[in-house]
Amino acid sequence: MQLEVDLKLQLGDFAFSAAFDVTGRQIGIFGPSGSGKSTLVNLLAGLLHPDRGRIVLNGRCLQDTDAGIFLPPERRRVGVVFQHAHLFPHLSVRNNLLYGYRRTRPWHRKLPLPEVARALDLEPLLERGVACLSGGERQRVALARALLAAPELLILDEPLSALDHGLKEQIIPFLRKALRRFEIPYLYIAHSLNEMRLLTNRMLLFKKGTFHGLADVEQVARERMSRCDFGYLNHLQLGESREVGDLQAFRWGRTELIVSRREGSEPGLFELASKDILLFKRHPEALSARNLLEATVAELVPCDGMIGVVLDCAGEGLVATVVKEAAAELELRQGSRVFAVIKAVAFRRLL
Amino acid sequence: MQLEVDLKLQLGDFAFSAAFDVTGRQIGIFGPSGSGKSTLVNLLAGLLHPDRGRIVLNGRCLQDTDAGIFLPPERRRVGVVFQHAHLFPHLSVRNNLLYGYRRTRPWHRKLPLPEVARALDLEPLLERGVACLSGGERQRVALARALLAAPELLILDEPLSALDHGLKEQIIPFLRKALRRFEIPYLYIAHSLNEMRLLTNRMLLFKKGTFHGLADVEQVARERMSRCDFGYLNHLQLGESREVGDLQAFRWGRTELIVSRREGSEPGLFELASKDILLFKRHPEALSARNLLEATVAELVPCDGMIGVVLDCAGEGLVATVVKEAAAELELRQGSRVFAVIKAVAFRRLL
Amino acid sequence: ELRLSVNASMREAVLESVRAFRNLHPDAVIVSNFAASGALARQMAAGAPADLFISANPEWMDFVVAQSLVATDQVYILATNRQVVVGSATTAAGQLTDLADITRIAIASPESAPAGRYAQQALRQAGLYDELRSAGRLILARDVRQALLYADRGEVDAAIIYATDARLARRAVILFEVPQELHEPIRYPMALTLTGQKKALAVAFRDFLLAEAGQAIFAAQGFVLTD
Amino acid sequence: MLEFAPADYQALWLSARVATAASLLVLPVGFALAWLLVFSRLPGKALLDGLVNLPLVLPPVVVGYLLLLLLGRQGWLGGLLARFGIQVVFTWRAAVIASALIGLPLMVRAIRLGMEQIDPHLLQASRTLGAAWYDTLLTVVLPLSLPSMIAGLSLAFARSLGEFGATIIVAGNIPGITQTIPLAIYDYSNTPGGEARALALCLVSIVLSYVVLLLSELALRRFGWGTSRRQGSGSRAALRKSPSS
Amino acid sequence: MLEFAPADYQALWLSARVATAASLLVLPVGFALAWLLVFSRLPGKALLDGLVNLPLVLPPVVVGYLLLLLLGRQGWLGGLLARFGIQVVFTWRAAVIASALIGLPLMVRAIRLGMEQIDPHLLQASRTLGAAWYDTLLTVVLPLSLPSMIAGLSLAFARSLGEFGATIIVAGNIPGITQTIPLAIYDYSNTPGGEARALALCLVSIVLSYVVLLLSELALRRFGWGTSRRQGSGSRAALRKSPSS
Ligand SMILES: Nc1ncnc2c1ncn2[C@@H]1O[C@H](COP(=O)(O)OP(=O)(O)OP(=O)(O)O)[C@@H](O)[C@H]1O
Ligand SMILES: Nc1ncnc2c1ncn2[C@@H]1O[C@H](COP(=O)(O)OP(=O)(O)OP(=O)(O)O)[C@@H](O)[C@H]1O
Ligand SMILES: [Mg+2]
Ligand SMILES: [Mg+2]
Repeated sequence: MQLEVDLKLQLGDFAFSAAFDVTGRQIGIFGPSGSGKSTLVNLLAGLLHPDRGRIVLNGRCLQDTDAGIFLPPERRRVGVVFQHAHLFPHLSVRNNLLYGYRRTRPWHRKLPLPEVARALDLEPLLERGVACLSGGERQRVALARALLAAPELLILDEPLSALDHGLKEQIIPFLRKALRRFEIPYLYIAHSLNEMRLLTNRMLLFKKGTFHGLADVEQVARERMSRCDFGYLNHLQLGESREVGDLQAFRWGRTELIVSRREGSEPGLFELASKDILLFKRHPEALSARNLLEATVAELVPCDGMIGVVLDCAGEGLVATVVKEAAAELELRQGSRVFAVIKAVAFRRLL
Repeated sequence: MQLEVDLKLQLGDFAFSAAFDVTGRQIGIFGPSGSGKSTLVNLLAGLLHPDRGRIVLNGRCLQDTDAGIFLPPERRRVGVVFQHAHLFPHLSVRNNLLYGYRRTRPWHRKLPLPEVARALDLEPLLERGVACLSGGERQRVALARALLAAPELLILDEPLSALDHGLKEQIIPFLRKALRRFEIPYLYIAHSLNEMRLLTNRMLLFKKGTFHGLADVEQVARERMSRCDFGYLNHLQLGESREVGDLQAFRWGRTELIVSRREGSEPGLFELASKDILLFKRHPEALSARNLLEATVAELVPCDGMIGVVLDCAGEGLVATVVKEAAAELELRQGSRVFAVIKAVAFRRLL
Repeated sequence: ELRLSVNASMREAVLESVRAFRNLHPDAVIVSNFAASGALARQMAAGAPADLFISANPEWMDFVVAQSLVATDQVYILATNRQVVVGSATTAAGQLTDLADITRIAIASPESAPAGRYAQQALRQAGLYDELRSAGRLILARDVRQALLYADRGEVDAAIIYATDARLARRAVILFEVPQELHEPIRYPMALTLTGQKKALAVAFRDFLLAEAGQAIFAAQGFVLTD
Repeated sequence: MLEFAPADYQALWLSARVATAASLLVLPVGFALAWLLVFSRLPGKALLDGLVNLPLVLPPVVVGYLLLLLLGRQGWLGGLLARFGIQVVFTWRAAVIASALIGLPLMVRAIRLGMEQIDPHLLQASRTLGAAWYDTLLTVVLPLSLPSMIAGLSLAFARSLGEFGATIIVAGNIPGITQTIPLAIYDYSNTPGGEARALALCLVSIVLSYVVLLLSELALRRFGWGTSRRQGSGSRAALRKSPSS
Repeated sequence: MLEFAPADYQALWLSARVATAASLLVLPVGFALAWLLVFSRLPGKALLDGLVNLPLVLPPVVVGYLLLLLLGRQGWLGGLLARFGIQVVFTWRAAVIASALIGLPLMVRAIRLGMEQIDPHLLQASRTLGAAWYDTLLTVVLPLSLPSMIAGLSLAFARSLGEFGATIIVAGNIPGITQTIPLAIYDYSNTPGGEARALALCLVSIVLSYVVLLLSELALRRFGWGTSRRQGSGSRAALRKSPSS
């Protein structure tokens, strides 16, 4: 997706202005509440008219106020998944799903209904009305409905923030899998940096209605690590695994990590809180934790009374957080050798 | 509060039946979705008529179908905080708050508006309309409105489940403080056992419309520990604290716990995940964790591939979870001595 | 097909005449339209089909003549009528001036109904109108039937109505007749329209109404025969 | 072009007064009936619904006739009132009552549509906060029905302005006393050459109704929590061909 | 007691036919106007609103005269139709048109109240899924307006049954051809001893309207997503004195 935007809009007191040019398949939009994210969505989708500006998507001009071009929403091929699913109450799940599909030119259609329904686990719901769906089911239907319309660009405007924690965990893997699988470029809006990290690499930053540049998601996450309750959340891509007694040993770069059997055995993305990593100066004996890694301190990042320790474990990066006293006591400095201890239960599978 | 209930009601296919007699100030109602919790609430509040039965609150008969007694909702003095605040959209925050207060006999009123508004941090909102309140604010207004009516019994029907994680954390302390402070006995409904543990000691269990007995909340929580992602969550009541360098040392029974400065310095209730406790057979040296406690294994509770280790640390109880391999390697059995290691950042203040 | 536009007050008499006429012309298709004279005239002016127009109000006949819907020489007087005063049997009134002592008197609205105009003329001649009107004792009804309704229900003590309508009274009785010299003669003009003139059936029906058989029907309904 | 006789001014003034009084009179009645129809579990609810609709179904003349039977000197209510020296028939009060009755079904329907939108949870909340049912009715249902009451008022007012059939029977057509605009128009239209003045009165009536329509739209906007609670009217744009042009 | 002349049966049958045709005719027109009033940003919206209300504000007789001017052979529409050999005035078609026009403001108001409740986000969702504005109108707005359309239908039908003033002018009062129940009642009230038969016709009219009212309630319940999406009607109980008794 190649998106070129230069827009200006005054809404009452609120002045929106954004000019950027971005290429990529998975872009985030990040900013505090009221910063104009949804305004941008409405502008891109053609639901709102800018005072001045132009939008070019993959070389196709969607809007150009100077040239008097305005493509109405239905001809933009920009799909939107709204925060509240906004399903059609008078249609069954199947007809909700087919609403966009039927209105898409046959040669644009990418996916048949059965495949999307299977991927999003909607098969048993197809003939139901939408009134009796749970929150998570509604959101999945909304997503499937947008996917089936095979948009050139899919915008997801906080699709998960209405859901509780449990449902979120249930849907994110679906979302990630579905978006990758169906190869539809997307813009993802979320308030949660973790959600963002799982679904995008770079994000457009907004503040008070103004575009503030493009940023790397990991970068921003690390900068904010101290604000999060769990410190920083490491994302580890683990490979093949083998059984080790009741546990599972996953390949991680050149070494192995022991993970509780509960997290399954397939390769995947795992989460590890920085504060779940214990550092020892010397090799500890007989302990309850299952992972003991030798590591080099690559960098020390002080933040808010704590210290983030960026470790290099046989080539793989890992961030631990320790309190200042501990850092002093362990005589941590760049290049020093430490032992990192991680319990098998500290890992959580994300995908 | 002394509540005597014997009710039967048929709603379509759904048969509700409950007979219990409970005394206490903080009782929970627990059961899966559709088990009849809200039905009980409606019956107690007089919003629903039972087919047969009686309700006696503190010796006052609210309903007795045999004797033909039915006290209408407004004369029961049973307050309800609903899941969705249900604020009156045509009234300001202040008038919402005063709605019940004005309808309460002067000698029943317990609290003046300013005090409740201060306790729930509503002072800046008083003159606003309710349309522009955030979710958390709405819920606090609903709670204050119910409190000001000084009910003899307050029922809270999942008051927090519509809120996201962050808001929940913001409101629970308010809720707990307010309910304790104003000494209003309550029935609390929640799906989350952790919410329940924070607010009640015992709970009425419901399943498929039938009352299944009274249970101890901690008991149930321990039985379910393996189902929770974090294992069991220890709740620690910590006392006075003193500064230790950049950290804070809290009194915990006969010993002290070092906690990150971020969690504040007042005494309070703290949460500690069982998997955040590392066990060592021998005293480890130079480590990043700040707490090293000597403990005796009081009990081993195997559950779902893991082992819950109930520790006795100088008289205080603590539950750690370890994988089976670790338990074997550490030669854990009842009575064995171990060292428990806890990072200062592992504690989270609840209240 | 013969289309009649007939003032509603002549409904019974015209229906009766149509029945009698059908005995002579069994194949005749006759469609009658009953409404207020003004409505009928305006309908004709707007192009609604009508072959024979019977009006209770000469003014509306003049109107259709002025609109060139009817030729002047086609206008005949079909019938005439008289005015009577009705009221409850207990009302003590034997002549118009006695109405001065009566609380409420109903007449049709002089603006919208010819009967009202005749009653107004009679009351004026008797020197009562302005007094009754300014005292608010004069109740103006939509038409004669409504004035009769008021008298019948006892809402007014007396009403000035047509003699033909007085026959419909149930409780009210005729107290006296209004002297005819106090108002214009009450006439029901009838005319064939330009289209009706060309229809033999219409001409036949018109002649039937003016002939003895037709006139007898009108007389039976209380319409005074024209000479 | 617009020439008015003194009687026309009286008719205009009377019409405005009658329509105002009728719609204000029918408001509380309509509210009560709407409440019964929406919230109560009367056994004869369907019957009541039918009864309320009667003035709409029956020709206005019949409604007027029935009113005359009821309110006339011989009617039981009229007889009762006469004992207190109150005369209704042939006064402007009769015109008000006729207009009110004719407007009633419209008022009830509008308020019902509004009441059915009220979240029943708000009523439950109010009950548990100590409000008896009549208290809830006054302090929750009533204010939340305001927008639909305003809509009902403007409907009833407009219908009043055009009411002819029932009014002329119970009130008579007495210039200066009971002759409202439609009655005056009737008089003019039954006089050859009266068209111009009838038309002038029609225009006046239209202007009057239009003013009330605008006022009610203004009031609706002021009390329109219904719309302000939502995303606002801006998003209505979704049904336009292009959002802002 | 109820005795009917053949002409009465004709009047009954004609009334039913006219009311049905009129309300079905006015349904699409009312829908279109309601749509314009709710969703469009026409410059003359307030004017249109006033225009739609006209048949309510003006006395039916005036509406009848205006229709007569329009549809008569001298009127521009009537002249046009006459060229195609279609005559409207004095036929039952004229009665349908008169009834429809009189019922129009009620239909528009009912549909508007329903349309204003539609969540605008649904319309946006539909647009982004590739539906043009007319597509959205047909596949989202239309089905979601069904309940209010049914309410409007029953209002217009009831109003039609009672329509007298406009009908007698444009359609005439021709027994068996344009004489609907209200016109027959008018005739009977001008006939000696006609009251009983007028009353009988009133009753028939009431029964007819009542059947339609019940049918519309049934249909409303079937299409009533509005209520089923909420807690259900059970919670209405909160406004009753005691919930189930
Ligand atoms: N029609 C309008 N008139 C005036 N201000 C408006 C209008 N529409 C939106 N705004 C303002 O524009 C700002 C941006 O709104 P927007 O919905 O784009 O924020 P957002 O970044 O999506 O926030 P959130 O994360 O809470 O969804 C808000 O402050 C809002 O009040
Ligand atoms: N009027 C009714 N007719 C038939 N069934 C009903 C009716 N009202 C409620 N029920 C059923 O009663 C059951 C219990 O509902 P209730 O609201 O008490 O559950 P709950 O325990 O509060 O569930 P949740 O935790 O989801 O709120 C549900 O299965 C519901 O479908
Ligand atoms: Mg937003
Ligand atoms: Mg519940």
